[in-house]
Amino acid sequence: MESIFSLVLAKANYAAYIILMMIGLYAMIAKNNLIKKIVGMSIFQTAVILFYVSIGCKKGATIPILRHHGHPEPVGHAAENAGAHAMDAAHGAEKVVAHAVDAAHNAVHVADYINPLPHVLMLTAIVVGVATLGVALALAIRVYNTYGTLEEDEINQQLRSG
Amino acid sequence: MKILGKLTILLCGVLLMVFAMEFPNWGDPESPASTHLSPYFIQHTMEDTAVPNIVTSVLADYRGYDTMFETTVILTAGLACFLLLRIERKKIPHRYYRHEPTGVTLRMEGEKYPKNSAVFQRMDANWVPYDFVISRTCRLIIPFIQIFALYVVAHGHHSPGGGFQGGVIMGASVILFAISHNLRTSIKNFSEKTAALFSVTGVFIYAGTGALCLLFGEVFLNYSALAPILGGDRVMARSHGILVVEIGVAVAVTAVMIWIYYNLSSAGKQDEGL
Amino acid sequence: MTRHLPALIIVIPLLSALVTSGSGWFNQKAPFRIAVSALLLSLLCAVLMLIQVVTTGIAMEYRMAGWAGPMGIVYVIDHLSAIVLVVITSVSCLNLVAQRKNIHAEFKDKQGAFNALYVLFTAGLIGMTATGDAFNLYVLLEIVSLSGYALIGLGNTRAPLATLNYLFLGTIGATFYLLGVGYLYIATGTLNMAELTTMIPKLMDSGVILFAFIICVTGLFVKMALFPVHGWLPDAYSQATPAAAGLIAPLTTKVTVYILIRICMTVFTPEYTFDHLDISGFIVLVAVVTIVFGSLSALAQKNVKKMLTYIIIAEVGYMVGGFFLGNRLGISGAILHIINDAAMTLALFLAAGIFIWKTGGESRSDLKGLFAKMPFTMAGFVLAALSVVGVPPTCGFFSKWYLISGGVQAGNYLFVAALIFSSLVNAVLFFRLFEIAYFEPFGEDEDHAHGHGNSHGSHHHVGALAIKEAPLDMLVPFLAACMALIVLGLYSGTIITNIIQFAIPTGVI
Amino acid sequence: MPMETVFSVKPFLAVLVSLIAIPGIISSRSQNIRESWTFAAAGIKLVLVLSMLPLVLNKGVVEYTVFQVFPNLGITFRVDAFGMLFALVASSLWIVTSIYSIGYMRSLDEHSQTRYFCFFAVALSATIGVAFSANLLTMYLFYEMLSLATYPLVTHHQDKEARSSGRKYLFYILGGSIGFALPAMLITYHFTGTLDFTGHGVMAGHVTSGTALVLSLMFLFGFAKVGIMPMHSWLPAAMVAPTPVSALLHAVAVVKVGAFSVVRVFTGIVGTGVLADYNISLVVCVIASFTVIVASMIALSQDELKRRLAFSTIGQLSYIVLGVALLSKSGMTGGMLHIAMHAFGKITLFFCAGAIFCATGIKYISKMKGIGRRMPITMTAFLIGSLSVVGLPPCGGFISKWYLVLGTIEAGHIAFLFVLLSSSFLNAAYFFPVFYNAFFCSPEEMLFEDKVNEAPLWCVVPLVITAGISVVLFFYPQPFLNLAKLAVQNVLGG
Repeated sequence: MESIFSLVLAKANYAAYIILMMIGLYAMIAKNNLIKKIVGMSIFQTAVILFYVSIGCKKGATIPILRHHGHPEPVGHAAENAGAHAMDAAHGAEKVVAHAVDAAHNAVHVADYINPLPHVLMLTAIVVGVATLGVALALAIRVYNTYGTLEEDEINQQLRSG
Repeated sequence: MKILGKLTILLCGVLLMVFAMEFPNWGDPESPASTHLSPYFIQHTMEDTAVPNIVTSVLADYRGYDTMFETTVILTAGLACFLLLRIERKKIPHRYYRHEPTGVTLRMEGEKYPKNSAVFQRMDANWVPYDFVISRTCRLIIPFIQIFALYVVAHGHHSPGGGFQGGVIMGASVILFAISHNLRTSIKNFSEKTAALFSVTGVFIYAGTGALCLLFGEVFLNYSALAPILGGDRVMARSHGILVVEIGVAVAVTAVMIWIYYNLSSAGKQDEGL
Repeated sequence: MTRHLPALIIVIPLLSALVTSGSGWFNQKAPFRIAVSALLLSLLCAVLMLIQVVTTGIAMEYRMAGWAGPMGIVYVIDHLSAIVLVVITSVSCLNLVAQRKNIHAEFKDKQGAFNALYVLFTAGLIGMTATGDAFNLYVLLEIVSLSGYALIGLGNTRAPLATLNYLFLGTIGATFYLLGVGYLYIATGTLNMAELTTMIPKLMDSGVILFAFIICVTGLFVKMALFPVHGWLPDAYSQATPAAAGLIAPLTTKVTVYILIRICMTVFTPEYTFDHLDISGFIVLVAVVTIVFGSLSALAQKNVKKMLTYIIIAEVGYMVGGFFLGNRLGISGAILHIINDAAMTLALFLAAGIFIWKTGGESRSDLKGLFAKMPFTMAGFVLAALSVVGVPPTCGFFSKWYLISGGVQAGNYLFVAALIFSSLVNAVLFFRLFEIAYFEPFGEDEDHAHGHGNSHGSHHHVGALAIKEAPLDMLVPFLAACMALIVLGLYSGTIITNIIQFAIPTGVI
Repeated sequence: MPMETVFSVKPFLAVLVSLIAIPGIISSRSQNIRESWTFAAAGIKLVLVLSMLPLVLNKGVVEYTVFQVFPNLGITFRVDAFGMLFALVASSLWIVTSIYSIGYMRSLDEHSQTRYFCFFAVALSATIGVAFSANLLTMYLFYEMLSLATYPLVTHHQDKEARSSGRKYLFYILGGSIGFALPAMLITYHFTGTLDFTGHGVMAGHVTSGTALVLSLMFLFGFAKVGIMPMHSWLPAAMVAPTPVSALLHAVAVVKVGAFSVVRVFTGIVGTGVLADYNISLVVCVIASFTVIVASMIALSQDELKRRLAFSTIGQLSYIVLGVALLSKSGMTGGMLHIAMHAFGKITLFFCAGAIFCATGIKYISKMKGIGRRMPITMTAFLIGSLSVVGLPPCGGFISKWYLVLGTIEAGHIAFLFVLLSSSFLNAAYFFPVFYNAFFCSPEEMLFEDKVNEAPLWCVVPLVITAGISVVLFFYPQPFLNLAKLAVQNVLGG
């Protein structure tokens, strides 16, 4: 019993996103009011954002901003090497691990920083969510102008009788 | 419908949960996501781009191409709202203005209005009075919000922030102005055409920077090609390039936010509003 | 310069969309011109790339921002994407030219916004086709969706509601895809398609990969309107203005099918999709249901545009079913049908646009007497219809040929029967229209026409015989599209042997 | 036996020439210019076909591939004896029919004549295309093209009756070709990997007996233009067309394309070996015999002349199928020869029907009493045509029927001999009353006054020509007979 509990706790982030997502999906399917549906859609999208961001999480790590950047040496050092590095940017995937060992002297510990990639991706997803929301609201206004209501059953009634 | 919906939802939820059990634990440092690609970014951001904020460097450089389209998505939303909602304002044959000190009402033909608008007050049914305290307070705060927005944009290299965040704050400040006064005043200060042109310009700064790299013989968006213009070596050029595109993003986001607000709040009439 | 083609093909429309949108505030003629020239340049890039890929036989790779492989975003132009790019750019360009008058009439002083969204939509499709990054695909998918909502939502009074429903389902589809990509990312740690291909064989038995597959494919099914999640398509497409419908109807579903093929073959390998998973049979069954349902629903429609939209649904069934047959013939047929169906749908919707332009109505009875009135338009329409029915030498016949052969080879006679059935229904559908256009004299009421039914004299009056063709700038692109149907048909052997054959992994027999 | 194969563009040109004439027909300013385009195309077509005749008679073959649409399958033309036989019939009769069309259409002042001549040209292109096709795909292509091109011709009057007939026409023809022939073709391609017509068929060794039977029947019913029952009822319906259309298309082009296709597929794709080994031929013979007898009986009961002719055609087409399915040398020769002989006879009859309609406006046999006195030339031609169709000397029809009868004996199926003979009696029974009534009726029964005269010259000349050819073919059947014999040689060997 305890093991199941700890298992669920260890995956709590997934449970959270799934519950949130299902709430959104339910609102989109079952709600009658178009604005409520749009709200549901937002929740639905936000759930995925939560999911992604939780992937990036790493125990014992902090936000992905390097702490020692104020120090002149690493920057200068990096700047010297940078020309070469920027040029052969074509590191293969397998080289990445090698670099992790190789660049240990840079004093940047991978374990100290959380994974930045999901954050970047989610910035995009947030923007997409906002954009979709905007367009959805614009359409809802058009619907309201046409039918004078945002309740779906009333609109359907008008469509059937009209 | 509701029962069916609930059943579907329940089924989906259980299914998702079952498969989620195979996922690595929350915060597991050994998960593929944390071990495969992210170490590269964490370790190389300084030597590649000289930007300590890894999110910024990934956002605007490694995956800068994505971000360009992200900005385009915003612009698309702005265009979409405009296209869907905007209605041409009916030409109003004449308007009435009251001269505040004397109480005399004037009738003005066409779109002309008295220049000295502090003394003249337009009269029409749609006009919404706004509260003196709120409007003055907001006028007081707004400059600080805007300065903070600029800070967020400019300091995105070293702290959480960047074009999107700064742009949204900047946009919010204008929207706050529109709310605290009214839409008409806001449009008088920052017209729809300006908003539209700024949003295009913002994206153009981004895409244009990328295209400039093409002209310099490098691949699209490779800012290191811009070293001759931006100064510094190729790595610093990347850092500067990131700043340039972040500014573009900020301009675009600010303008689109305002543009969408104008259209949504007035249902496209761009006259009165909230 | 050739090196930069994969970037130019999308950067040119993107930049020009910005200029277009800006110029709309100053001039109402410039946006159209800029848009057309940008699309022409894009088409040129696509053709050049196709030539290069075919002659060298090597896929072109382009590293955006100079970052390779999994770190950055790469564009990959291989045989498959090159041909689809040509299709996208040419359809988009042709439709825009053909719809000039429509656009001017519909969007009087929103030329800038409309043309910009039009070009952005095309750019998004181009990007979706060319990208080698699973997440970048999502971003571009959203650009396509958002601009699509705007273009469709501008139709008649019912359009906003239909579009809102489309938006809800489209968002669910896209978000499912995003979630699937997230699952892939959790399991592999990468977003690059090429790297995913190498990693997935090691993770064949992983439940996460399985679920990622299911979610991705489900999301795409929603986006391409496969039965039973097709509901949004007929309403949305039939309410759109002709200019928008002529762009969106031929391309959206087809490019989504392309994405499906790309995801199944490049990301999840064919071994995984066809051999490891045991769902092909089920999906073909769903496709069969889609075909039958689409055809029967089309039969029930009185509105010409709505009828066409149901045909689109049936055609989606063709492609999905053909692909999931899992053999070389079926997949070739599906890919060939992407090309052919784009051309056919374009021709049909252009024809519908001309009818609406000339008669003002879009129901079946508005076609009365058009054979006498617009012989050239109707000739083109007949050609397009025959292509949909699958009569040689039009292109529809040849893709159907491969699809049916694939079905026979896979022993899936249900799919074969569905295709034959759909062809027959299409024949009925279109000949019903032809009968109206051929037998019922122009501009007479129903009962009045019947009264004159048997006398030859009624055909001699001036109104019925005077030819009043559509304006030339509508007619010429339309006829070009119709000619393309024949050319594509006659050269389908060349397309298969030189392009599509290389687009299918050698492992697929 | 090595055959000389010549690669030449001529077959393609022969197909194309009438298509090329279409822009000319459309853009012509006057009727005469328009008709001269038609004649020019028809003449060039005949010359092109004739120019290949000597080579074919010397057992040569002309080949030309236009498009390679599949790796081992293209749109390819191949002229051999059988194809030449059919092309010769079709292209020579086009000229005659064109003359007749002018007379008919102008005297009745039909509308949309330009459209009529256009689609006529397309139909002829398609017919020659079928005749010269080298594989099933090419044949299918032109077969469909013919179906569609004839639709506006059949429904030329654009009235209610034409509409329902046109619907029936397309339902059977397109339904058959898409529903049966197309899948059969694809399945054949799947099993054999080729669709080329060869001397001995391509199915042998690739399919089981059940599959072969099903495929053969799918082809037989799929090519519905051959009018095998129960796929026949489009043919009487299609008689609403103007008579020249009925004449050329429903005595020559359309129905014969059906018969030609079936014969071609049976010999070139299924193969005589397979037909014989799996007893498919017997099944086909029985179906064809049934059609022969039943169609003749129905013809007896028809009062409208064109409908009677239509049912007669249905019966006669099955002769061709029957003859080929007998698989004996004479039977096949007779079947193939019947394509030509029946064409000349039946077109004469249709021309006569049209001429009567032109001159008097009468369609029904019961109202034609005494018409022979007023229109002697027409009715004499009608007699000759009838004789040819019934199969009596001195007409060409006798020769083909003679070979058919020989074929049944050769094949050892005496039952089919009786089918042929009884059918001939029935043929006689439904044709001779027409003729008898026209000439031999008492003056008080005569329904025509003096003012009725022969149809216009443009109408009469063609029917005299075709009647004349029917007679000539009895005495000099060599060109067609040789071609048919050559074709049989290709199929059966030896």
